[in-house]
Amino acid sequence: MSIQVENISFIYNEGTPFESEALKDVSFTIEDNEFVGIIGHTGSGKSTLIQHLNGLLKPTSGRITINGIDITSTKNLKNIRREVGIVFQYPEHQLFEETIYKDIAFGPSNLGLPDDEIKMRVFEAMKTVGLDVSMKDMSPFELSGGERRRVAIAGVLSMMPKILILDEPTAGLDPRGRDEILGKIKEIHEKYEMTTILVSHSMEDIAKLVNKIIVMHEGKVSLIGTPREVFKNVEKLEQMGLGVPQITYLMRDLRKNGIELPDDILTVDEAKRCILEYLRGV
Amino acid sequence: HRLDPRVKIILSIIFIISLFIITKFSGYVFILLFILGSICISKIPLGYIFKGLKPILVILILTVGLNIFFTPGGILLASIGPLKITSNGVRLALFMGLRLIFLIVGTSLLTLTTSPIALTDGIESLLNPFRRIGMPAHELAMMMTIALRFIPTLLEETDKIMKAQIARGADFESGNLMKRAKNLIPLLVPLFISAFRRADELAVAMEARCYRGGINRTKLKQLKVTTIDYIAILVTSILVIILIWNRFWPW
Amino acid sequence: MREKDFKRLVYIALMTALITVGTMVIQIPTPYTKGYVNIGDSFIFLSASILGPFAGFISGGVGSALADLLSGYAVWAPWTFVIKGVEGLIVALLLKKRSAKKSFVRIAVFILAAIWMVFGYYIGGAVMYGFKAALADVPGNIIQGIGSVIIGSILVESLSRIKYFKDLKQG
Amino acid sequence: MENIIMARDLTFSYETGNEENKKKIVLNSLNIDLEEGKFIAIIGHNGSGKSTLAKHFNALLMPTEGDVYVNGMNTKDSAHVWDIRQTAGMVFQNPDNQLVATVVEEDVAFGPENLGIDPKEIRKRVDFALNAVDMFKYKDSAPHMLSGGQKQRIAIAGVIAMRPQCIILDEPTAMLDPMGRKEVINTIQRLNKENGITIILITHFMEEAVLADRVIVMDDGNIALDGTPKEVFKEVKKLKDLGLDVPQVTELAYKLKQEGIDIPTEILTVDEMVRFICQYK
Repeated sequence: MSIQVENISFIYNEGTPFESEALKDVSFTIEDNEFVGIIGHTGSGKSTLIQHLNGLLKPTSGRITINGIDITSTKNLKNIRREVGIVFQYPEHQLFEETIYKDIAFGPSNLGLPDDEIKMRVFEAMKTVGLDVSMKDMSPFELSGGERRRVAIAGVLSMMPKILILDEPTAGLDPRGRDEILGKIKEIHEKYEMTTILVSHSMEDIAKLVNKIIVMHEGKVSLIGTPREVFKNVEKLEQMGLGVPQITYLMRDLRKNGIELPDDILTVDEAKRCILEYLRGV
Repeated sequence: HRLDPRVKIILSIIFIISLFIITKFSGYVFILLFILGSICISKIPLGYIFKGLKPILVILILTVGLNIFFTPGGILLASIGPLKITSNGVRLALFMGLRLIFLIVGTSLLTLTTSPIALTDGIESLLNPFRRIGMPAHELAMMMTIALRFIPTLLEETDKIMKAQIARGADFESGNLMKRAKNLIPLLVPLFISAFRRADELAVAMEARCYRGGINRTKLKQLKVTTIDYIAILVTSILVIILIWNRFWPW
Repeated sequence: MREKDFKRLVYIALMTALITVGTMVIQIPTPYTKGYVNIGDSFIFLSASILGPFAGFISGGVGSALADLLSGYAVWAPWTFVIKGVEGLIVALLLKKRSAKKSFVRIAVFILAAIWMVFGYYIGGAVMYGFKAALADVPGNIIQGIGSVIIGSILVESLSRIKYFKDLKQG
Repeated sequence: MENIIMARDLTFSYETGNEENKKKIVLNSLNIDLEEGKFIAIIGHNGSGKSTLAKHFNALLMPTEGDVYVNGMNTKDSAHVWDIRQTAGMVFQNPDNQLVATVVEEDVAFGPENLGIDPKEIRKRVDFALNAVDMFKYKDSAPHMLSGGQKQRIAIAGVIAMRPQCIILDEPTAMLDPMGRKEVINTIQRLNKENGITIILITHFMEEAVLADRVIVMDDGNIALDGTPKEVFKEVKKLKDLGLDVPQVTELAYKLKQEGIDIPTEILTVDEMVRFICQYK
């Protein structure tokens, strides 16, 4: 599913002394089946932006079209919300049911699906996030933090959205937990051909996963493009309080020292390859 | 503004009681002077004070209305069908109406000039003498402080959980009372769990910072009764004396 | 202070904050009338049934009075403190004595507490602006009471099934 | 150098109630000496026992077996609990759930108030602590108006105001954004260098651990590695097996070495790597 965001602005507390403009004339397009990363520091408007994509917030002006449907004018937001799933930050805090099964089933039962369809979806979602189906009757509150988060993600997946938005899904996890969740997200993106939007602070993760980056700064889109294009702007990103992957810094510093290396290296393996070439060539 | 919160609380209580002492209109003159004086000193814009009156507008009209129409006795002034307006009615209506207005203005003066934290400190210190008879003054104040600290946090949390559940198709806006009550569960349960989780973590953090109850505890900001406080007490005492005296006036 | 008392203090404080928040912002519009039912009373029922009489009284009284103060109904704050405090106390004391496990007992206790709430506010109103005018608030309070009993019962029911709270009640 | 914290045969376990596996051992007979004035990082995956260990240093938990000494005081000795907590202050993960008061400076004063210190002295300490974390101008703000990094600095100030010799930080940056993380790390580095306060930092972020004088790696209640960052991080394979990360340049050095390049595996920073490669220019 594709998303078109055209010139949206959003003002919090309009008409009060606390008025603040969270989004200013934001426009971009996300194509079907893209994997998009959104970066920007806290207060840059990322969270406000993603809440617009399933109608939780309505833009003060501008238009958002999802698969050709203008969601800023439609009244039937329920349909939009079944297509666009959002996994919020620390999603495990929204768990409320007595069993894992019931919690994951909450979304699909709100869609009014028949019981066996719900059952199928719950089991599939559990498998997708790497939870054993035999755990279905356990209380989510008995699980570890990382497992609880998977239950919460499964709770969104079970609605089978066509667009999946994740707001810092790895926040607070240890390195292994981070890698596992990101691995699952990649799998989901490929297996279900979901359009995926990942909000993250980790430039390394973004560089590894996505094929397009949107950089938000002070409520505006400041850069947009492939990771290779975006991470070339080291100075600009630093000015915004953001960084680039450590490997990108390394390549930049090497070039500054007069070593001829490509300027669009993002991962350790890429760097290894071209440094080897360089060293063997000397 | 700069009064000691303890003095403010006591004075407000005296003020409220004195409103109920009044039996004659002449008493309100003094109250009016007193309130106008306080407003001038507090430098609070009148607009704020009128805003405070808005929510009670309906009840104010009702009070006045009911008293006008349903008070027997006195001279009949006018009648609309079965409704009779008597002089006693008008008198009582005005009387009750004014009392209500003064009540609201007086109490909103207290809350507008005193932060909830200062109020908490004041309450703690006022309750302190009762500790010996088992009144947990310090604990109460500590509790109120923590509650005030976490109100904004929980407000934010409520908004977040609500949005997350709406994104999962929850519906907080339709159905009958029973259905709506049920629909609130996905919001209320996580909210509770979050509050208790926060309490657990906070308790550990407080322990790590050497919290051991009110025993042997000092305070960064000591409450002090100053000259202004004494003047305020004096003025209020005069008001009360006048009002008591006022009860014996012929008008 | 013993560690347990101290933990309890923090629990009560958070419950108080929750009651304030529930009273101020979590409201459901009531059908047919144009009023709102807030969640405050249901939270008081819950606080009282989980944490006991002292907590029920304090969190109910202070939490609701704070909501009054913060939303500009300062006149009502002292009344609210007593009324809602006693409301919590009623729930906690009655549930302590009888077999609180049966849901109809619990609902009966909640109803009783709600009746007290309506009555208390009527008396408060009567003192402040006369018995007749105070009647005007009664229907709204009755709806608030009914709503609170419904939400409160469902809430306590679903929470008691969650392991986390079972542990809390014992410990 | 003096040891500020010592653990001797420290074991911590609890009953699980589970039939087959009755006892869960969280810390397994640990012997640790932490020197005064150092910046020590403790890393390990979730459940490796690092938080439990930290809570022992502050007498929030008591060893099931063995002893923990803070500045020579045994944490089991209940007469010293308050001295211990004052000596080794603690900062927790969630910045929201450790601030008590509704005004920043009152929160910072909370610790000293509990110790029964004279109000004038508290005033001095609060001002000093707020300056130390560079938050003085926010002293009258409400905590909920601050960013995560700022809240965490207030929490640190709250500990500083108790005049500790040592601060234990349990994943203080886990919930922060990169900017907040930088603020907090800069603050603790400064406190360590300028005020000589011992820092014990528990973290999941390897780029933070790299900054320490010493890194301790925990795994299943045991110490898996212990040494300077250079010594620890060159064990790329072992760390990865333990579910941990290494800095990207360290990983690069490790991979280059595997390809037969003669490169020191102790590379931790971009600069070191640049210097190495420039040798071949």
